Amino acid sequence: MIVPMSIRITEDEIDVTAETAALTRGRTDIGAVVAFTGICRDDEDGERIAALVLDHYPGMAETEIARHVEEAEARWPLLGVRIVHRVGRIKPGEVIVLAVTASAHRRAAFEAAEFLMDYLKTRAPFWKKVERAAGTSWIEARGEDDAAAARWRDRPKRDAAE
Amino acid sequence: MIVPMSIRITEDEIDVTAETAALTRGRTDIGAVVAFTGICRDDEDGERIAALVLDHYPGMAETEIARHVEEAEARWPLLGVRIVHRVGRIKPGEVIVLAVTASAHRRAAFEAAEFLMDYLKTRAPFWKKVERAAGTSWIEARGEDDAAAARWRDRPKRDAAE
Amino acid sequence: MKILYFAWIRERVGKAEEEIELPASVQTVGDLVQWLGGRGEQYAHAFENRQVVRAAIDRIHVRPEAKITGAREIALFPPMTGG
Amino acid sequence: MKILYFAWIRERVGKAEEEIELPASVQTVGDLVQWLGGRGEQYAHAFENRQVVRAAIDRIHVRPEAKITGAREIALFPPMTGG
Repeated sequence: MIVPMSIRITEDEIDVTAETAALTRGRTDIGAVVAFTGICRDDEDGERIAALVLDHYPGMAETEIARHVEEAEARWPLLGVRIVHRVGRIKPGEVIVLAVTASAHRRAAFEAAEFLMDYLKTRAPFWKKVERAAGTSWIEARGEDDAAAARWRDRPKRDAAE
Repeated sequence: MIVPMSIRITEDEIDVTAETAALTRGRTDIGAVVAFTGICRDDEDGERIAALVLDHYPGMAETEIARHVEEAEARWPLLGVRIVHRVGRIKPGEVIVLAVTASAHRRAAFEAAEFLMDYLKTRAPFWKKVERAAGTSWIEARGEDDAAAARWRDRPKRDAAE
Repeated sequence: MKILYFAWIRERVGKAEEEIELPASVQTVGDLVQWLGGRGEQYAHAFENRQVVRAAIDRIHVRPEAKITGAREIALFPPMTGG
Repeated sequence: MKILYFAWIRERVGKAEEEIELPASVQTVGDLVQWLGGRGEQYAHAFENRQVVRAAIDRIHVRPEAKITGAREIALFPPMTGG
């Protein structure tokens, strides 16, 4: 089955509603939708920030995300996936990333969304820089994100209840 | 900390956008939002359906959901929870339930949303009846939903990475 | 005692709620379900499979062995299928 | 060979990409990173901690021991922090 998949990288603000609606419009086979929204917080390690600036590797970012979406589709019975990642300067309260998964039942939608986010955090070529009053600095990768991504590696495929 | 919590049971169509926006509006401490949407499918066990009719126990439904939201807030560092459950006649494509969780980081938001849905499925006093061309019938509880809810029971509290 | 019924138990009993004077011998939820089952054809049908009947006393889930003393309302219903 | 830099590696090197003629001795990604580190102060600073440098050949993640023969573009960058 061809699963509708949309991957987009944009400098514009992300319209969560429109993106989510696009996945379910006119469909009556979808029973569960999980929408994860990653939002720019106003602090990083307890320090106030003015903005995040996201760098990315154009071309590789899209294909790397697509590879993981295909992997998710092989693991879970999905009916749709939509990922939008913002780049450029992002202010606190604005959406950085949106990952929406749709399936007939909830478990597949939940697991696929979490899987995609774990991989986006550690394998997709994006880098975050923090703007503070005192200057700018690059965010360091977190070991716990690697651990979160690693836990999917040893799991058999199609283990989610359909 | 007081976590904004909203629980609502309604006969009207659920506005996912407005509900989700209400949770994050004006906030810059939220880094992750997970919105689960349960949607009425047009088939049940391979048979075409015309609608679902949801019965519930007014009064108990709200308090039972509130109890589980409090449990979720004790387990994960949440910054907001919003649950809307529809009752009455629901047509294919329409939203049955919306559960939105917000936290500083993604793991807590994902786990809390999944926890709440597993409990809503098995402990909240709602009952689904299916309308088909051939007549109506009540949906039977699924053993896998009980299993899904049971897996949270043995987990220590506050085990999610913050 | 106020007794509420939901879903197909309500449909089989033929009413959503009723006020019933219970005999002293009915002490637990299990006793109540058994006693109701003896109240006529519709009740017998509603409670024919006691294993699947769930109960709440004053809006809190309870097991069949729960005492009903002091209860304001008792609800009887099939396994829940919300969400 | 086209070499791309991202994030703080780009800032330290002082450019986003460059075309470089590599000596025959540079056979793997690890060789490349070591060789680049010897190209002057800015490169030395960018590649001072080789453990944290990640690489992609033609937009696919590779390990330091990956051969660079036949590559069209090689990207060097710190661990990713997207999402």
